[in-house]
Amino acid sequence: MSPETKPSFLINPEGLRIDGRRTDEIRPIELKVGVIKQADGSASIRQGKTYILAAVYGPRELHPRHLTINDRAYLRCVYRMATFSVPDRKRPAPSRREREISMVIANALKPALFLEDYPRAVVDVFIQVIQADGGTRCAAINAASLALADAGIPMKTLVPAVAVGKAEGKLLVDLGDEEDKYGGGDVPMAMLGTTGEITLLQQDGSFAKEELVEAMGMGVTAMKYILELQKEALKRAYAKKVAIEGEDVDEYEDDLETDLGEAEIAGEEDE
Amino acid sequence: MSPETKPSFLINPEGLRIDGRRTDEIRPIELKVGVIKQADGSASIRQGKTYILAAVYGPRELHPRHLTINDRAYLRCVYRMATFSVPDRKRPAPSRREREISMVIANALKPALFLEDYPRAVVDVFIQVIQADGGTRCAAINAASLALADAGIPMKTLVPAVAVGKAEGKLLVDLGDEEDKYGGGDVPMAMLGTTGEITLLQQDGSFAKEELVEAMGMGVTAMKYILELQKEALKRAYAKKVAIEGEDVDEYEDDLETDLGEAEIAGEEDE
Amino acid sequence: MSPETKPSFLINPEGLRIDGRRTDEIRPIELKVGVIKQADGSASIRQGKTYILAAVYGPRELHPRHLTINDRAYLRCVYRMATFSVPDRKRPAPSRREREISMVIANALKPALFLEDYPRAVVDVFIQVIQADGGTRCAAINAASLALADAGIPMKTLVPAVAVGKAEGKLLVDLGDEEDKYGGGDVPMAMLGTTGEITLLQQDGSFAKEELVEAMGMGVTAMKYILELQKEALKRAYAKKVAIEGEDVDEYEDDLETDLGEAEIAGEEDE
Amino acid sequence: MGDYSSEVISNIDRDYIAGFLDTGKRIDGRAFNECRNTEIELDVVAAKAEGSALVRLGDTAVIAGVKVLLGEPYGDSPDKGVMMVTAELPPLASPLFELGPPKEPAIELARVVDRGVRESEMIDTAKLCIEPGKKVYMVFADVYPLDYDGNLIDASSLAVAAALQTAKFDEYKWEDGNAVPTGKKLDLPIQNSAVEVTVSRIGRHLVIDPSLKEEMVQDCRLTIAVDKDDKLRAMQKGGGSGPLTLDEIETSMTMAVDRAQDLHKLIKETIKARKKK
Amino acid sequence: MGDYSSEVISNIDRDYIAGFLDTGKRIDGRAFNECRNTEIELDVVAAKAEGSALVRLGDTAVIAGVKVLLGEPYGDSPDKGVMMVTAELPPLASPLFELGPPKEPAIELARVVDRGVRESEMIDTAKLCIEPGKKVYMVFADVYPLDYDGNLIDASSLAVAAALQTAKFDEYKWEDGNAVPTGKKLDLPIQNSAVEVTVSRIGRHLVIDPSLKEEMVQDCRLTIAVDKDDKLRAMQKGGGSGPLTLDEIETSMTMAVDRAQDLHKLIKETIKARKKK
Amino acid sequence: MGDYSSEVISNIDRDYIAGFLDTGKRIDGRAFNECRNTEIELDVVAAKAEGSALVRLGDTAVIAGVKVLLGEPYGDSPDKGVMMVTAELPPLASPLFELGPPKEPAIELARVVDRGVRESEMIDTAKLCIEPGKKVYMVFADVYPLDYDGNLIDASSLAVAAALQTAKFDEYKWEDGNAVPTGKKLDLPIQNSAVEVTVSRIGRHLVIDPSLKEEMVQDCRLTIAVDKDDKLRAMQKGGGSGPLTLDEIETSMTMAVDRAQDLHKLIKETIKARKKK
Repeated sequence: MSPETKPSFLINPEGLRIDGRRTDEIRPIELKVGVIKQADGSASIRQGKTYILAAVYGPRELHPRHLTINDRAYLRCVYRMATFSVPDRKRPAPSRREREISMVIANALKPALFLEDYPRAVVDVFIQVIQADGGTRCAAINAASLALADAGIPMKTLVPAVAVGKAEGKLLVDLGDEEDKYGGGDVPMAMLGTTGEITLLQQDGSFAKEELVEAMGMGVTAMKYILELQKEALKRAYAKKVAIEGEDVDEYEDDLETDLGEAEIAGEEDE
Repeated sequence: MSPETKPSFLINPEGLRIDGRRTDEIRPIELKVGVIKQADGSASIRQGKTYILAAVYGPRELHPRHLTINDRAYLRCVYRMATFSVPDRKRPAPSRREREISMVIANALKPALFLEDYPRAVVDVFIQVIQADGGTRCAAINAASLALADAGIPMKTLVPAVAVGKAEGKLLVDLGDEEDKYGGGDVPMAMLGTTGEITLLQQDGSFAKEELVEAMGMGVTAMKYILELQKEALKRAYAKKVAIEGEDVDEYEDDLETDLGEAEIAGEEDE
Repeated sequence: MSPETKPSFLINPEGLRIDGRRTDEIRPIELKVGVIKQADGSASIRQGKTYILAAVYGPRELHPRHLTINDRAYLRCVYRMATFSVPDRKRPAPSRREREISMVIANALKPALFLEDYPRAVVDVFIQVIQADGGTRCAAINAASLALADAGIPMKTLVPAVAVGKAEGKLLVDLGDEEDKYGGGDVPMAMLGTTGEITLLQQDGSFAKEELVEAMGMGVTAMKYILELQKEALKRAYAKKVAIEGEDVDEYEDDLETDLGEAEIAGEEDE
Repeated sequence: MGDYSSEVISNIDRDYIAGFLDTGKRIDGRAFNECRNTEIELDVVAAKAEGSALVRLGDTAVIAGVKVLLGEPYGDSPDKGVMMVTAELPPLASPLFELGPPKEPAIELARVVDRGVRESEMIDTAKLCIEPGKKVYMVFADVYPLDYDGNLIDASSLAVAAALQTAKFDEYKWEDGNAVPTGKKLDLPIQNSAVEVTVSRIGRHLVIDPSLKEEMVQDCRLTIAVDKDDKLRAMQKGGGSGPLTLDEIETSMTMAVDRAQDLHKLIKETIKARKKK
Repeated sequence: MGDYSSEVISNIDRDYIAGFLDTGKRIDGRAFNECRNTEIELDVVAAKAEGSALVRLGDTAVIAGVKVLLGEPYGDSPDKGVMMVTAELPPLASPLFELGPPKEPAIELARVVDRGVRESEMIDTAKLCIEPGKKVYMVFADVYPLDYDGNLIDASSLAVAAALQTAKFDEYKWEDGNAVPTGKKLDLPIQNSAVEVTVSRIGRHLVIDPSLKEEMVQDCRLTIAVDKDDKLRAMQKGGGSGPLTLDEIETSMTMAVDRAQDLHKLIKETIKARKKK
Repeated sequence: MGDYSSEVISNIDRDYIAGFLDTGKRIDGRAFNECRNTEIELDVVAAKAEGSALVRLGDTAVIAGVKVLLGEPYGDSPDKGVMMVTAELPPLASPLFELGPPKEPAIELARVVDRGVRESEMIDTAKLCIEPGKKVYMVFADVYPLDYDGNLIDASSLAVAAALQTAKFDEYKWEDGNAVPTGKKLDLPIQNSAVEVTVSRIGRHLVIDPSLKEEMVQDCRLTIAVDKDDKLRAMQKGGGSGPLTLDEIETSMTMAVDRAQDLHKLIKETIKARKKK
């Protein structure tokens, strides 16, 4: 609840950002898979000071029943912020912002899933923001994507996400909290890892059309990098599991490639 | 949100009211039928500055199911005021006042309908007050009655409604906003067009018994007049429809009479 | 809404309490059975200035259905305080405190009942605090227990309850309002009349272990006395009923003993 | 409140009760214009509520409690106190009442009783102001039915009137921007009294003070608030959608005015008896 | 809002509409970049709202009303007024809308329209301060769809822009710790204008201003808020989870900028015509 | 919290676990009075929360975050700050938790943990006053279970104690009718510490720190808050309706006091280790 103050600059004379990053540099990202024992799948992400957990439950029976969809599973995403995750205490009841973000996250993830494999079921993606320091909806997608994979939900691809934006006339990748608040625009994006198609796109601030197109291009580059981080995190988790079970790690890696490859093909047929 | 001021008089020395009306004169009423394309039936009313829309949906399947009535349709009336329809901004959630008015409107309309024709179904009457300037529950009934007819719901009769009241010792018909607020009593009424029986009756203020009986008499006279306006509005709407379809207008008029006639008979058997 | 003031002492130099009681003395208790005609069973209690009504409905069909338990009846307890029962006006919506107390009361009563006799049904215990002057959850249990018996719900035993506590270093039985507020601890308890086992136990304040054990012992003594009051109240009620119906009172008394005896045996098998 | 009929009462019951009325009798033996035994017990929540009353109307029992709080005035009446009636229909009082937030029948009960108090100007809210625009007394009269055998409105209206007219509350004065207690107790500024009387239409018969069974088969009810001077202060047609003729309305008014005189007398005597104690 | 498709539209409808588009036609005969007839009616709630506008977009009709209240500023911006857009989806306007508290589609509608107003800095909230930290103007623009035949966002955004830009409200000044009315009327401090334009993707086709039937079969929509200087002020991908290529996004932007110029002109002319009256 | 049993656990599981206990063993190999591995991680929300701690109790994980806000004191304690514990049971943490507003188990968790803090007078709320009657510090300790393998109360109580005892917040002072920040950071006025210890009764066996499987078959649990001086500060019998004998209660108390000493030590050492960093 400290009184906040606007920083005197967001880009310093050397062209570096308030936390020392280059304009096209993302924050350090730490991804962990399998962090919640009770969940069918789970992952955590620390992206700068943003800290988020995602848990997946399902496919399982859906309550209340009237939400059931006959020809596929219902993907229910719930994005919630802890009361203490923001400077002022957030009220415990879900805000309209949280409900909107839950919806756009569901839309961002859906095209990556074979929901038609589980008609009438629900796949629950629960996201808890523990500390919010900018880019939470994108970080949430990065983690949720891993949690879905960890839960063994059939996927066409992973879904990386990042927010691009602008401050003091410069286009920036992976906005931090101050850049979001005091900068000139925020463009959260997510894409299908395989095809690069955009599944989340929002914007605020002020951009000329060309400028926004350029920013989205920077976002795609960053998301490709994040996709690699996601794959590595999955491999680490699997390696650990497999090591415990005494099997060969490389085999899994092949399987993953194969699986995602198949997914792609299926995905194209499907779209 | 202008600070309101009480007018210095409600009846001027010539016996005319604040908007120039005689004590027994209703405000200009404009009724339109078929104003909402998506609805099964609809109507709008402008009564003075009061402006209200009514839409009817159904008979249709009722959710939630436990509200189902086995031997007739459930008439669900929902009266809601737009936040901007009143001097102060109304809170968006339904108020206790809105819920009570919804209930009395349903009671006012029910005796005019053959709800037993549609067991287990619902007939929805949705009323939106766009601008509230006195007499909204009566104006709403005037419009809802037309919307029900427009939706083709079998009716025994139309239901006209009006508020009578008192100011500075004089009995008044069709109270305006200031007359309601600063006057000495408000008596909203509705009646069955065919039998003149009263289906809505509320009162506030202070009346001797005889005075109230006299006021109600004035109300009945006004409602008879409003009934004619309702019939004309229906005819206009039908004429338009028929004209478009290239048929004869007069035929409908006959049909309407016949229908309402039959309804009356059925109604009497039924009561 | 009078501004409250802390009394200058809770135990006077003679060792008597603010209302003149000895430390181990309970307040005057008036128990009445059959006070709500519409209920299947009911009772009222006046314990000092605390005044509470309890009504029992059921066993009956349970709505909503998803709460149904397959192998026994659902015991639904609802403890509510009237808005005017406390110094400040209580908000009408159920508070978290009321919901917690409802839960602990259900737990306190359940072991006394043969809920397995009525699978899939509900037994409703509705408790209304009319005036709260300390010890309401215990008084509520005292009354609810009688209301259950009055409703003819099969019971293993009655459930007496009392709060013990501490003020100015002395252990006290049946705390009044000021003793609860300004004293040094409050320990509400309930027990099975037959076995003396504890079914409700909460505590606040500060107690050494030994002290708390001693206090609980005093509570058990008081509850044994309250149990007798409960039995008498039941007999009085039955006598009245029977007198009206022209039968012999003593017979019932035998029946009661027998019933409770059987219940005990069954209870032991069951626990 | 007459809104439960379809769930519970069959057409047979309806025909039975209506047929009885055709022969000039009510099922509990009362005359059409005869009310059930009516009792007021004052100060049933004496230790916590500023005023309280328990009313019994036959087997119907209702308790009303009055709380007087400090609060800010409404923006459009900065120099007036606030008076409000609320009601619940606690499931304790009837198998017909349900758990959960107040539904339409509870809202109607509260609003109709409130209207009787408000429109009769029973309380002079101008005298409930401590400091204009800053602090006023807020008077809450909260109604809890305890046993529901019909005609909650009349029982509640009577309980609220009795509780308000016997309430005592702490006086506050305005000092240095704060409301501080003076240590004195005040009566509410009572300037009128109104009671509500309900008449049911069953078939073409009008009966006063309907019992639960009568409510369940009624076509509608008309409730009329009558003040000390026989003035009508509020009306509410409810309890079903059956229509009323103007004649039926006029007859109901006459029945209500007669009954109200008895009730005003009962309040007066009950308060007088209490003072003697 | 494109979230109702599964309930209502079969695959046959989807194939039919998409097949039509493959041949270069829309089911109502429009070109892919052609909008429906667009009308603004001002001052439809002249007697009670500070500003109001009814927008018709084909058979879609939306009303927006502006209320200006006094309130306290937020703690983190003590010298700024408050601007907020809310929306309901009243069941009056469509068989697809349900009773009850606002659900996700209503929340998204409000938030997307709000974002267009907020991010374009249409209103200079710094000029809505009466006394820093104490009292500011609070501007509510509340949206009520009246007839829903698709593309509520664009209709609502236009109605809100028109209502805000024509609102008049009472001036208050700060005197002795109170806000007092000066008797003067003020315009809102308008410093920009933005309108939202929605493009639907159906199959691989992009169509502007989708009708209800098109929304029901769309893969997704992209809404873009464009200000007077052709700057993009807000975007929202929604209305389904179909992904978009970067090319499709760029094309949508171009369509939106073109359409926005027409809409800005329409607002301007509508306001000019009103002044003449 | 032991309230999920009927939904998930069959009688066979119950018999299996209880039978194991009869032979003196717990299913995870612990002794009856042996707790699971207990860890406290401090400052897990260092950038946003005034204090925070993550507690692991075996596979159970709970995070507690402390926020310190400014607010108005309650009317009945104008010179005291406010301290409140809240809890959710987020569906993220267990397949047994449901979406929606807090239900009884979440309410009980919050209230029982709150009672431990409050009744032990852990925080001296008299020192949380900035200006009597006007402005005080409001301390919220909010609990989020992250992984639920039983015994949330003990894990939550420990996390709250650790988070409160390490929180730092901005000092404010009262100047000209406003609270203004001094730029200084304060510790909370800690004057005691209490931790809660839960003992489950399964059959006639008492086991400490029940795992989820044990909770699911337990007859009831008894939670006891013990302060630094071995005083009992709060108790709660819950987690089922099985009754307890006085002997069982006394034994549980002894087990709790022993365990509490370890936990107090753990808190102390964790805080000491942090200071060194």
